[in-house]
Amino acid sequence: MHEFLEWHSCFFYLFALLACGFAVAVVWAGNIVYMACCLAASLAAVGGLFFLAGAEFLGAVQLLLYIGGTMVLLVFGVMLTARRTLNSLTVGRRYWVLTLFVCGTLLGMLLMVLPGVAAWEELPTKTSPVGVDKPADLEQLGFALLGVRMDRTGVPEAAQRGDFSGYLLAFELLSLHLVVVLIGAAYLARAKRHVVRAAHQAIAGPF
Amino acid sequence: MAIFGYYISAESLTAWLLSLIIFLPALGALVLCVFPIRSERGVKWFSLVITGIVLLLVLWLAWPASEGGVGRYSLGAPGMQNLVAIPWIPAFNIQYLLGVDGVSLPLLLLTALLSLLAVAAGWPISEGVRAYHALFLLLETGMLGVFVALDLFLFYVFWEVMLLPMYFLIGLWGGPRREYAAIKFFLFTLVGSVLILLAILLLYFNSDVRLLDADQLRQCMITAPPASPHTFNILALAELGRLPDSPFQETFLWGKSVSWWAFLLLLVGFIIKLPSVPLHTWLPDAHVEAPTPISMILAGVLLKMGGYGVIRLCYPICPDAAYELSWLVCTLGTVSMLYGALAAMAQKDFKRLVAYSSVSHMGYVLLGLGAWSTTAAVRYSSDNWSMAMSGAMFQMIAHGISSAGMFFLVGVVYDRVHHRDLDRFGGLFGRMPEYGGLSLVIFFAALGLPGLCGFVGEFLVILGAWSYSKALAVIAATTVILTAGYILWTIQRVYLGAEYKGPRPEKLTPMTAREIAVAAPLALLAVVLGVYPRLMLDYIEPATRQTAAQMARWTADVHDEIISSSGETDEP
Amino acid sequence: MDVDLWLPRLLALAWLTPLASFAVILFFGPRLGRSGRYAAQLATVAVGLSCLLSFAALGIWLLHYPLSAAHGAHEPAAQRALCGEWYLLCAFGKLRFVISYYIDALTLAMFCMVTLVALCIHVYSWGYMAEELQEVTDALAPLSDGQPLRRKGRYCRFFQWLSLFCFSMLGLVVAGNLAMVFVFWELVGICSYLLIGFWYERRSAAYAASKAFIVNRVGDCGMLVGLMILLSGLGTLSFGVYYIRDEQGRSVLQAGIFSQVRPARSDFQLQVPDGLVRMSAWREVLKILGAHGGNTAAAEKVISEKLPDWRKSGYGYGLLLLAGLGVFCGCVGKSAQFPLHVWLPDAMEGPTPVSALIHAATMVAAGVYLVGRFYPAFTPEVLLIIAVVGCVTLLLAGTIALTATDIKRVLAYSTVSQLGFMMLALGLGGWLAGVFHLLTHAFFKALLFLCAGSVIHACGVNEMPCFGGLRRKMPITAWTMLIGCLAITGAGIPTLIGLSGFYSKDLILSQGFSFWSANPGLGGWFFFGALLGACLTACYMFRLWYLTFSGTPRDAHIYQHAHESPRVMSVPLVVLALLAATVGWKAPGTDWSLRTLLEQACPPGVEKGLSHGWYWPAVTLPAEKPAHEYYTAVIVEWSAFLVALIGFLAATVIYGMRKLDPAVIRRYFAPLYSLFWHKWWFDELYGLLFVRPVLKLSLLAAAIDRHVWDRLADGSARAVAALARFDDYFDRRLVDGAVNLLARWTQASAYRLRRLQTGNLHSYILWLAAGLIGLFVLLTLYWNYTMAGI
Amino acid sequence: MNIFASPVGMVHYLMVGAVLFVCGIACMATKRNILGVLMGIELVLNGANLNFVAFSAKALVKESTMGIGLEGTVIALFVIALAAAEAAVALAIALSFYHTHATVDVDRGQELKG
Repeated sequence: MHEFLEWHSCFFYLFALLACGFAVAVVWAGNIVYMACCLAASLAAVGGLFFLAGAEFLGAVQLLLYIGGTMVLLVFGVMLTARRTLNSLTVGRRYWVLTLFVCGTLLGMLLMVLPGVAAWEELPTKTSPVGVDKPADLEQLGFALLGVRMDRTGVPEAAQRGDFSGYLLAFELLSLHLVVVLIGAAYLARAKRHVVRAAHQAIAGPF
Repeated sequence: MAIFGYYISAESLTAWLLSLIIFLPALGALVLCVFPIRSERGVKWFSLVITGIVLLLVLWLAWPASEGGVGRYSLGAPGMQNLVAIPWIPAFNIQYLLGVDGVSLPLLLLTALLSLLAVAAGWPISEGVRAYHALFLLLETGMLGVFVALDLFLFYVFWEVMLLPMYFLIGLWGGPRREYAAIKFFLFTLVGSVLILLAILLLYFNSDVRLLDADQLRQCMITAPPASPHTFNILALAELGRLPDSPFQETFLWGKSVSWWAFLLLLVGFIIKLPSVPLHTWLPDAHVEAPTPISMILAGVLLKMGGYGVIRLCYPICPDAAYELSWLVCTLGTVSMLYGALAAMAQKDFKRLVAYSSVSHMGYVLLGLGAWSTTAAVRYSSDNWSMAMSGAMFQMIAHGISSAGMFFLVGVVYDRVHHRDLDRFGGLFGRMPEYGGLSLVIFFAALGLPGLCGFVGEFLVILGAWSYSKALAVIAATTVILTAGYILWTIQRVYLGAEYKGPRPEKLTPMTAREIAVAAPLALLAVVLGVYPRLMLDYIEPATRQTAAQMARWTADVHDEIISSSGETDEP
Repeated sequence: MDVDLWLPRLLALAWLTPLASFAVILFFGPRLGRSGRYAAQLATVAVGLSCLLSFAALGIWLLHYPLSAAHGAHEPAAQRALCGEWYLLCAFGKLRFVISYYIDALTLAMFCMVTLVALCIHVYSWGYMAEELQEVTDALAPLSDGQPLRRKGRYCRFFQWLSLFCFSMLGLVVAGNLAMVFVFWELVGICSYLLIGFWYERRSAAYAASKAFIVNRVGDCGMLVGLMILLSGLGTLSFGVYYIRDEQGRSVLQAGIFSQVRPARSDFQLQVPDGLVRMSAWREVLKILGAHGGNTAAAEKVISEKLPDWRKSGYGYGLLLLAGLGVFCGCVGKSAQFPLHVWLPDAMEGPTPVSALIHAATMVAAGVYLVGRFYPAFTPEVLLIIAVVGCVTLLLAGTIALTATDIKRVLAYSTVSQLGFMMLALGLGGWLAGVFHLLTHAFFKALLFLCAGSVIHACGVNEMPCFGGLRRKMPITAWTMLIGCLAITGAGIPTLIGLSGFYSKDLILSQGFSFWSANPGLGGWFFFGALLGACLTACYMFRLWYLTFSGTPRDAHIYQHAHESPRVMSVPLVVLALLAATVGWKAPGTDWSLRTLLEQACPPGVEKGLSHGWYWPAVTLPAEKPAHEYYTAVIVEWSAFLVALIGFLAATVIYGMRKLDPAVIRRYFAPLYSLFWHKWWFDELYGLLFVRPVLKLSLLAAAIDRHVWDRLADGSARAVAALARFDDYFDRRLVDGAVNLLARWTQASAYRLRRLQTGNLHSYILWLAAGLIGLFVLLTLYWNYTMAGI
Repeated sequence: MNIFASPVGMVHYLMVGAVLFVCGIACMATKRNILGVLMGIELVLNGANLNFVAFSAKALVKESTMGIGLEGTVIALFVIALAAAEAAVALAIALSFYHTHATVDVDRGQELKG
């Protein structure tokens, strides 16, 4: 049965359908809570696609971070700012039309362009089944973050370029950035009632 | 680094000496600006000491050394001495080139002396003392530098350095119409220096040191192979100008050669400074409005720079143009003599009269420098011309002494009675005997009385001018009468007579010790130079003789073609 | 003893002693005794010392060159004159300016005369200037409030200037080259300026001083021209020839003027020097040079061959003539000859001893001295001009002296007239006559002035109408002055003996006579002019004497206060009277006399008469020898005696015996009288011709300066300012305008663009997407980055 | 033909990424709720990430060109991390916006309007 069913493709279409569908749903949904749920589903599907593309680690990170981190944050936000009136805020019809037109054009163009690139057209001779050489991937990723490029060791021109540098600096900067962000977020998120009142008056002023 | 490397070399003494002489006053000015000396007396004494040291240094330099000891001037040697050559801006072959010869050394002495006396004369100046003395010292640096700079660029720099302080000194410490006078002085002089700059560039871009052979280059202190063939080196330019196929002889504009234009530009620039008719009108105003010590410097030193420029630049560098235009130079000189004397006779203002007498006296300088008589008709004997040239140089020194003295004497009486109206003086002999005596000596020196310094210059110039142009010489001789006329008339109106007819007669107190200390040296010098002219001529004569001899040789070698081609066009 | 060595030293000492006393008095004058009274003694001692030295020098000279009656020396001039230089002032190649000496008998005679007269006058001045010792009240210098001026005395200053003058005069006499002559020429001029202006508080004195100096300068200007010609033509200004050491120490011959103008090889006949010939023939020279191209050596050879031809064809003679005229021009100014005689009478404003010393005896005679000294270099034309000038002068001055009333002015005009006599003599070829008269005149004219001085000292005024009958009050003065008058008149017994003037004047007249006989016709005018001058001289001199001393006092007040001068003044009078009487005499027993002494100095070539001139070859200047033959002497001396007698008698009749009333004569000759009285209107004429035009010219020059050159300068400045203003306008309107326009446009477009900034997030995002599309389109269509399919 | 039998290639992944991207943009453009906008951003990031992963996947590129290899993965990783940070910050901003304006309507925040 192998000759008439390609599992990779099957799962790909499945996940792609889920991702795109939920994404459209996110756009379509009026209520913020639905949106959050659809988004979560869509991201999860994308994670699946990662797995299919052979980036298991990323897929895992996707699931953990997005579904387990970012989404939670968003839901928190939703809950903190939850009000009836605010849940379904959307633009007027004009904007909808405009948006659909623009985004449609963009999408159409992208979809029209993508198949045309010769470099991407021909398929790889052998499509690796799920879970091929994943340890190498993970290992390489780790070393790369620590500053060594395992994958480059074999490449001659890289050898003569001496281009084995990895991402240690970026990694450190990123971690630092995260810390700063957390602090900043905590700072910004503090409640400031008096400012609110002031702001209310400031805004109420013109009306 | 190069400079340092130079100064630890053998001739360090000479190198230091000239530079020290030039820059000591500037240093003093800097000190005055930086360190606030509280008391005005302190400032005055400071600049007095500085100028005094400069005078001593110049005297030490000028003191004839037995065997031309290092840093000392060896008499009788015609060429440049104490040469200092340091590459300054090698890209344009600009050198820091200093040197003195018989032409510049006496003027150097004069400058140093008059600066000292002018500081003493400026004692009563009471407002802005620090600024005044700082500017004055800067001015002295400029003046000294002009006389020793042998690189046209350096020369021009000093020329301008000299110009600005003068402007401020007249414009800030001057009389009632000082702004007008200062602006006028500044504009005239600026026009002159612009012309000079044009000429300098013209010469620079037409010069080509590759035409000179090795030892000529060595004499011109061009040691390193230059980056470009152009040069600012005055000595090199003079050598180039005398070459049979001089690069300055090619046509430049309107069928006239480079040297013709350069000569004309330089000449106009310098006769503005000299000043010569018709470019003299800045002088009376500047003199009348300037404070006394500045008038002294202006008449005593600044006017000399015109003559110095002519003898140092115009004639050596552009001989053929000089030969062609010597009629112009001499005519200008004679006209200035006559015109200045006449104008002086008509003045009512004491200081204006002295100013016009300066115009008249500097006319002798121009005539003497221009009297190119080393022609074929006299077997190319340069005696007459070197006599006239030496006379002109001596006249510069003599006029520096007498005119500075006259301006100071005018200032003395002006400080007392605050007017300069010649018709409201009289009887000063009776009231101020010492003043009268000193005035007599100095005015007679200006009159050209034998035994006083004024005579020698005029006599030599007039005698030398004859063999160049008989008519001009005769006119010059008649000027002697006019000079006697206006000077004696002035003495008659100011000093003789029964009584003083002007305001504030009670203020006419005898001269103070300071005033005598300023005037007496000038009077003494007037006498000494009059009875012992060799004191200066021993310096001047070798240099002028060399210049005249070189020009004579040039006339013989280069100009003979002109003679043999068209025989008539020789004698002016 | 070595005369070449000692004479210069002695004379140098004699020359410099007065300078020393000048310096001492200048610096310590007022401190010499109370109000500087010892300055007088100092100056006198100095001049006395130099007098002794001069006579010592004369003695040495006479020992070395004993006098011979034989007239004219046949040895060349170089041996009868000591030349050499003391001190080098400056040198330019071959041109040397030196303090040098030219000593011959004339020099020595002048030295002795000057110092002797100066000595007498110094002594005289002790008394005359005595009032300068204390506070002086000068009535002639009134203040504005009418009060007479009161001032401190200037006793020592007077003697200081006198010493300076003696120094300058002696320097002028001993000078060995023209440049030095010029120098001391000017110096005596300034001394005369200072001494004329001694009472400078008096307006007239100050004016006269300036006038004297300026008029002298007019002459000196001409002299300067002469110097130029000689220096550039001959290359030297030295009179004589002598050896000098050049830079290498070799002794080379210093060329002299005389040896070039009258070379010994041409028997001292006048010939134009090569330098002058070459100078005036420069066109030929250039032709030759042009022909030889650059080869100057060959050209020089040709030129030196052609020089004699050029000389024959007259090249350079004009220059020599001009040079002579120039030098004579200086002499005209200095010794107040005809065109420039106007200054001398005014110079009488000075103290009388000054008038005696400077303006009678020595300085004004310097012009004559220079003519005598420079004699060999004068061409006959110049000498004739000199004669004419002298003749005109002596008549002119004589006529004016007839009418003058100021005693000193009369003497001044007589001086001018006598100087005219000397010039006339020199111009007619009578070298000896002129110089001889110069020396004798010095004594009696000094005497006359000193007598006049003592009269003025006694009476306090100069006007002769105020005098009269003073003979009784001041006999010594009167009689000494009478001697002076006789001397100047040339009184004596013809062919036998007379006072000093007798000898010299007769020499002059006989020279005139022999000139007449050499050039019959017009030549006579000089002789008769001289005779008329002699007549006038006698007339005005005795007029003066009568008006002053004889008759009855015309001003009783003055007469009462008049008194004989003190001993210190009268002794010099007596001494000078003796000299005036005897100086012309032979030394008893020998034939030594001043005249023979001077004959020794007679320039060679002159005694044989002068060669014919180039322009007026018809005129011959006779030698002096025929002038001294007996028959001429008889004729001339008797005629001179007669004319002098006529003049004397006229004066006696009119002023002595009062037989004729001067007023009547005056009315009779009214126009002539006013002409003489106004000095022929020379001052007015010169004022009109020269002074006023020059002042106008000077005003014109000043006006040109103020209204033309200044206007030009200011105008150009203003033009530049206007240009700047226009540029400013241009700047504002166009350049700034353009910039502002751009700015305004930018602002406007910015306002328009601002609308995009809606703050509406959605529109931003839509724009973003649209931009993305645009980017795609751009890439695809225009960047040729062909995406497949499109 | 049977799409399930033919292997999927790079283009398919890219297409999915494009769809996600456009959906994110549309979401941002149409939502007035600030959190909605944030979600749109998340979608856009995921679209981009998907592309990165696709490019770095060995299975999807031919051997000749190794694609962008490991970089894709790493950048995607960074993007995820940054997205988390961004989310945190944005949330904080949203909250403070809410505090000050008492709403989460982005159209009410128009202080920067020109």
